[in-house]
Amino acid sequence: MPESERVVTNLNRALGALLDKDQRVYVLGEDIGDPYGGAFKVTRGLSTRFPGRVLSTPISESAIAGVAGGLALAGDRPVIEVMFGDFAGLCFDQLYNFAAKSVSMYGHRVPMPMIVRCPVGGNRGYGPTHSQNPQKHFIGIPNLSLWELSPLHDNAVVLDRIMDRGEPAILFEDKTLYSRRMHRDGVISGPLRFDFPGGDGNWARVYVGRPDPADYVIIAPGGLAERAWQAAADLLVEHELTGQVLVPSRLYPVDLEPLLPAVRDAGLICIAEEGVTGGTWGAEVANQLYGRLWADLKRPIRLVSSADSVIPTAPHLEREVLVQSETIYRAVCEALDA
Amino acid sequence: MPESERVVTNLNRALGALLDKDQRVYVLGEDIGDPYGGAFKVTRGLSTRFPGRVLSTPISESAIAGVAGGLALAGDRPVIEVMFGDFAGLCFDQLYNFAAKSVSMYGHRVPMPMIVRCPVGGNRGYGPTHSQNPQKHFIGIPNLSLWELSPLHDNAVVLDRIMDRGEPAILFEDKTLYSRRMHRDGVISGPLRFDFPGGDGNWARVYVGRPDPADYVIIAPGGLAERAWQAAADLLVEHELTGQVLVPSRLYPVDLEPLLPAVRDAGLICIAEEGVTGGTWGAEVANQLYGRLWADLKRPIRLVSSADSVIPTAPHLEREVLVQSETIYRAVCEALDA
Amino acid sequence: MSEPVTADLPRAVPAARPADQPGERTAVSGEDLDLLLLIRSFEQALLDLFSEGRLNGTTHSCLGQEHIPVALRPLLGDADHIFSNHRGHGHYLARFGDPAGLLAEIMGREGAVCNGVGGSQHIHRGRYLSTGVQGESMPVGAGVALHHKRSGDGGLAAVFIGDGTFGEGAVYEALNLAQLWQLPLLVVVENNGIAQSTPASVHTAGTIAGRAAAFGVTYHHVDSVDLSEIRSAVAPLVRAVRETPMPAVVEFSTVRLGPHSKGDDTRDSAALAFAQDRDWYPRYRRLLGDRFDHAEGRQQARVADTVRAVAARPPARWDA
Amino acid sequence: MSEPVTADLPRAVPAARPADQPGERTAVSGEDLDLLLLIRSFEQALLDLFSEGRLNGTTHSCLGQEHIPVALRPLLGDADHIFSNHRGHGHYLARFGDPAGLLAEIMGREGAVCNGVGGSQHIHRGRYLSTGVQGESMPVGAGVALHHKRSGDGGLAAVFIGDGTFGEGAVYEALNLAQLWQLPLLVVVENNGIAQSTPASVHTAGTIAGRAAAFGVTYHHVDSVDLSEIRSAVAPLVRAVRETPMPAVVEFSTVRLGPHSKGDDTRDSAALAFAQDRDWYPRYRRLLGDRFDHAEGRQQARVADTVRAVAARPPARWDA
Ligand SMILES: Cc1ncc(C[n+]2csc(CCOP(=O)(O)OP(=O)(O)O)c2C)c(N)n1
Ligand SMILES: Cc1ncc(C[n+]2csc(CCOP(=O)(O)OP(=O)(O)O)c2C)c(N)n1
Ligand SMILES: [Mg+2]
Ligand SMILES: [Mg+2]
Repeated sequence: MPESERVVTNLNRALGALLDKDQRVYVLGEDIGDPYGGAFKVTRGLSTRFPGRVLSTPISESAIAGVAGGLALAGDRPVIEVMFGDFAGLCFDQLYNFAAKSVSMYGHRVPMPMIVRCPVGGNRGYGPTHSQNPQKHFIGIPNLSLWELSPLHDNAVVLDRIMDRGEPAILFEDKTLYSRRMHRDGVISGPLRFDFPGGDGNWARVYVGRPDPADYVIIAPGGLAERAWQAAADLLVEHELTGQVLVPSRLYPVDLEPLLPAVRDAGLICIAEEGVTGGTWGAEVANQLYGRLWADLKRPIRLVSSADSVIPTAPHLEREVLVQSETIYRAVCEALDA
Repeated sequence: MPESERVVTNLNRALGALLDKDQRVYVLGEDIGDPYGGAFKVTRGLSTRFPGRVLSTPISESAIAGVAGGLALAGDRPVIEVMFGDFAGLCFDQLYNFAAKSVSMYGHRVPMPMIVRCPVGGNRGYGPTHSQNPQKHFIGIPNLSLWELSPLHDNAVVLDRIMDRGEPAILFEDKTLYSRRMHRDGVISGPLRFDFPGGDGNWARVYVGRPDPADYVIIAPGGLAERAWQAAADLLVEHELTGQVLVPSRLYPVDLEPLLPAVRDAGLICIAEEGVTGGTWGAEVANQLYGRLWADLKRPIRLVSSADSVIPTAPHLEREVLVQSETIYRAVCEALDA
Repeated sequence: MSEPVTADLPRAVPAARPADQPGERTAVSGEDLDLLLLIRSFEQALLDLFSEGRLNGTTHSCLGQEHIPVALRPLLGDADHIFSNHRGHGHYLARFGDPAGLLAEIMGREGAVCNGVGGSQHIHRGRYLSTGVQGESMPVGAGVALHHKRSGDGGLAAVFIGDGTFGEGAVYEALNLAQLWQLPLLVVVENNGIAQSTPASVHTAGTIAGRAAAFGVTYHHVDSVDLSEIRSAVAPLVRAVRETPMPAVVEFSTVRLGPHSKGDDTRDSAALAFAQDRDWYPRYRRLLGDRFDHAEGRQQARVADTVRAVAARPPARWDA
Repeated sequence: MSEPVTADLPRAVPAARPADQPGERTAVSGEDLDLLLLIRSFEQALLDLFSEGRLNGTTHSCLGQEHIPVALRPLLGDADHIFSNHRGHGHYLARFGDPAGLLAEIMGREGAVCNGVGGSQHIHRGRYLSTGVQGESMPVGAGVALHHKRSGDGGLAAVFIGDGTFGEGAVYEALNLAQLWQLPLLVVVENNGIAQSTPASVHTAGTIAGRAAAFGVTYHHVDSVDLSEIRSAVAPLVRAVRETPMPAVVEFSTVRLGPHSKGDDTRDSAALAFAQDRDWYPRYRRLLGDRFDHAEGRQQARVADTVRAVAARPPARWDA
């Protein structure tokens, strides 16, 4: 089997396909034009192939988001890149009070298809203002959906799905994923397998050997998925605990339905994310699960997140703060008294 | 007993006292100077009493927050007003990446005492961009604490407490509270009483007659407190259910300890807030409670929040979207099968 | 709308600010006069409704600024997008001439243009949009202008903003982009010298003209309240915005006659007298005499009818 | 630091841009020369460390811009606050002359000025602060300047920003406030004509001078790399900023010799040649001859020693 493409290539190809098939699509952002092709090279080649629709902008996150809102309002389908998701706060107002709100605040539906791409996450030594996971700050804004890049979900499908909602969306992209390989045909490596239990392909399920029955399930967004399945592999080897890792493409609104059969019988539900503690995505998911599964839950849902801390630059300090594979491993062990 | 002062007066007096006793205190914001005294008159008289330290600014939320950060860095203690908390997104970056982060991202503690006052909330017909509760979007930022105005907590104490942390803080102020009266001496009205169980005065407890035992407890921030205790009064009259309403001054970090005795034995914990649904403060509090009280909980914690919706302008539509006293009442009835 | 009536006006007695005299150079059409007075009557009726306790929430009247959207009306076509702000009733009425739809929106009644959800400051209809957060519309307008430029449809995005809104960083980000990308963005600055309670001298260093120059954006200043004069001065610019395409800033010196929203005017009597002195209304009235009074009577009656009719309607319904 | 050595230099051969020739008018002190070459050597050593895989994360070298903080150094005192940015090593070294503390920070070793938490672009020491989000420091600097103004201590806030950072709205909000409130804010613009990969012509409409003029802010342009010439031109302005007080913008035309961060330079050879042609280094070298080479040798040795010493240290410790 030839090696599968890198995540960055898959995303680049998906953006190209979107631009290619739909003249209404724009891609805007700082330094995204050729030959530079963006800080993380996600847009490489696109400005050459689609001149006039792939535009490098000044350093103006608020205006970039506003321009996207204007394009969407006028019937176009913009994608913007916020170079580091840490800077999404600079366009918080445009997303919160304009783009999302316009969908419904005028008493009739105003379609606002647009995607805000945010490279996020740490483990690259970029320091406190270039390593964060701001996902949680955007939860619960009516008409704003949140998505996360994953090595299991084909981006061509994901981008189409987002655009077709006709509402603004943020796609969070863990920077460490770009250089990883996409996984195909249900195989990750060794005995690690995955499938898509829900039918609509939103939730990927990773397991060792066969999926059920599971001593525990780990719910983890794309950026943390690999760390989660490493933990799962270690839990099997060291403690003979079998588990599943459930990886959503869409973070919010949370789509629990396809998950319920898998999680209902698990001895433990653990929700892991790289964002720092407090008001996390996991807290939202957990609450919904408590409501739905109260009678079946064996123990409290275990949340795993990074420390309540800034993210230091020095790698040895950064590692301590951020969720690693071992953090998840330890959390599961602790909760299951293993 | 003479009528107690209005909440707006109490807050105004507290700001005046802060300015008076500490030369390092500034108050900055749009239209806060006399004779206008701010959109909600909270700062009335202060620019006259403290010229040079109470300053009306241009319409520049980001710069106002940045200036506050600079003052704090230089040893001052600024208070800023964001005219409508809905606009806090415009200074999200300054709070998230500068003010809060500076406390710890330089490897040594940098004191950054500053307060961001945000009038919030609906029920005034101001429409979708002037009625929101953005509290939840600021949860889980290291070194940023969140507080809420309440008719039970004296603001002179609250402001001192915040400033003395030496870290940035946001004080959310439900606009409907300004014209309400402060409650004193443990009395609200009729048989409604309150006390401060925790010792440090952070949590107020409202009850009818005597506090225990409680069929349910409602945890609700200041803006919703009155609606919560109205619900409690109705629940007693209509269903003979006794309950407590627990009102925190500080929303985040959540301080559960003083709460635990009261909530452990309750038949139901209900957490109510006016913010729209999804990623709420209640979800954060509930998760912590699930972890602490797993063995004692009789049923899932009930979250009450406003609908997943923009907040309409017309009063009859706005009422439908926002949490009202009856919303809380119905939620408790439903959860207790009353 | 009432029938357009056009008549020549006698030239005014030369005055200290001759450019400010309406009708000097040209006639005032009946349509224009009706529209001016419709807006004025509408805003006055709103303030009355508020003081009678019949409106809730908030509203911002454009009293004193009515001539700006009326003057621009024939220069903006259906293909153009208009971005209004909190002080937007005049902008809406000049575009749609629909006092009932707007009043129903403000009163939350059936027939509301946005089903009562948006209210006074959040209106969307076709290519017209207003919102309540200052400065937000500037980059949004730039985005719409980018759409027009690429489609080559000759349309533009017109964004109305006040002087105080130049406090917002978004305004500058958008000016920079619009000039860099040569977007058909027409920024209409309604400089009434005040923002809520804050005089321009306290909120703006330098000038609006300087702001435009900083980005190399073409700028024009309008001091006149004479519709024809304004139109002939501004028309070539609007054409250039469309055809080049390119952005432009047109600044109107104007006045806010009423409170910022309701009952919150803290200006002293000198400031109010200054504003009243620059109002278009007495000048038009003086020059047009009976024709003015008749037109005003018609519009006041129209608005009164609208208020009665709308107030009798059931509440707006919204299926979220 | 090595001992200051001052010597008169021969006047340079008149050139196309005579103002660009260092040392023409005055001498270059040994202290200045050492500092210039310390910064250059430090940055080169960092790029070497990166290419050897001995540094992780990211860094932005100030190669080509070293003379700016060196020129400003005697004009800024201990009471002044300095706000640096991502490209801040020169600013730090000019203020503190502490390559070991900075390198330890970048390498995450013991003795790191911020315990390894901040890294290259987040440094705080006394009244010096840098952070990695463009534009943020402008309003923060205005706040600090407000503190200085009220305290009457004669201090100022100096904020270093690049040309590309004029894309951020916060810059304009701060300029407006600083001028309105007459704050002692010195904005030092290091205009190297590029932002990451984007040339100034693609990111900035109009000019920096125009930006200052828009707000009525005093502006001065510096094209020279001659330290004395820069100092005599800028000193009166800095004095005015302190004493009036008032804000000012000083724009340095400069060049970025190296990549934006590491290995990410996509400029063509003409653009690189243009940058090299404007570098202070060959000119100083030509004029100062042996003295230059000796000084450079000393600084390179000093940096090499620092690298060796710091690399041998244990990891930085942080008690969060
Ligand atoms: C971002 C933001 N900040 C503050 C406000 C509150 N506000 C509404 S109108 C206004 C004054 C606007 O002044 P100007 O732009 O001059 O317009 P004018 O009211 O004079 O027409 C303010 C501060 C707002 N709506 N949006
Ligand atoms: C708000 C924000 N947006 C984007 C970036 C990423 N970034 C870092 S440096 C830089 C270019 C800055 O250009 P300029 O201001 O000219 O400074 P220079 O790098 O040329 O010194 C960019 C886009 C950032 N750090 N902050
Ligand atoms: Mg104004
Ligand atoms: Mg630059």
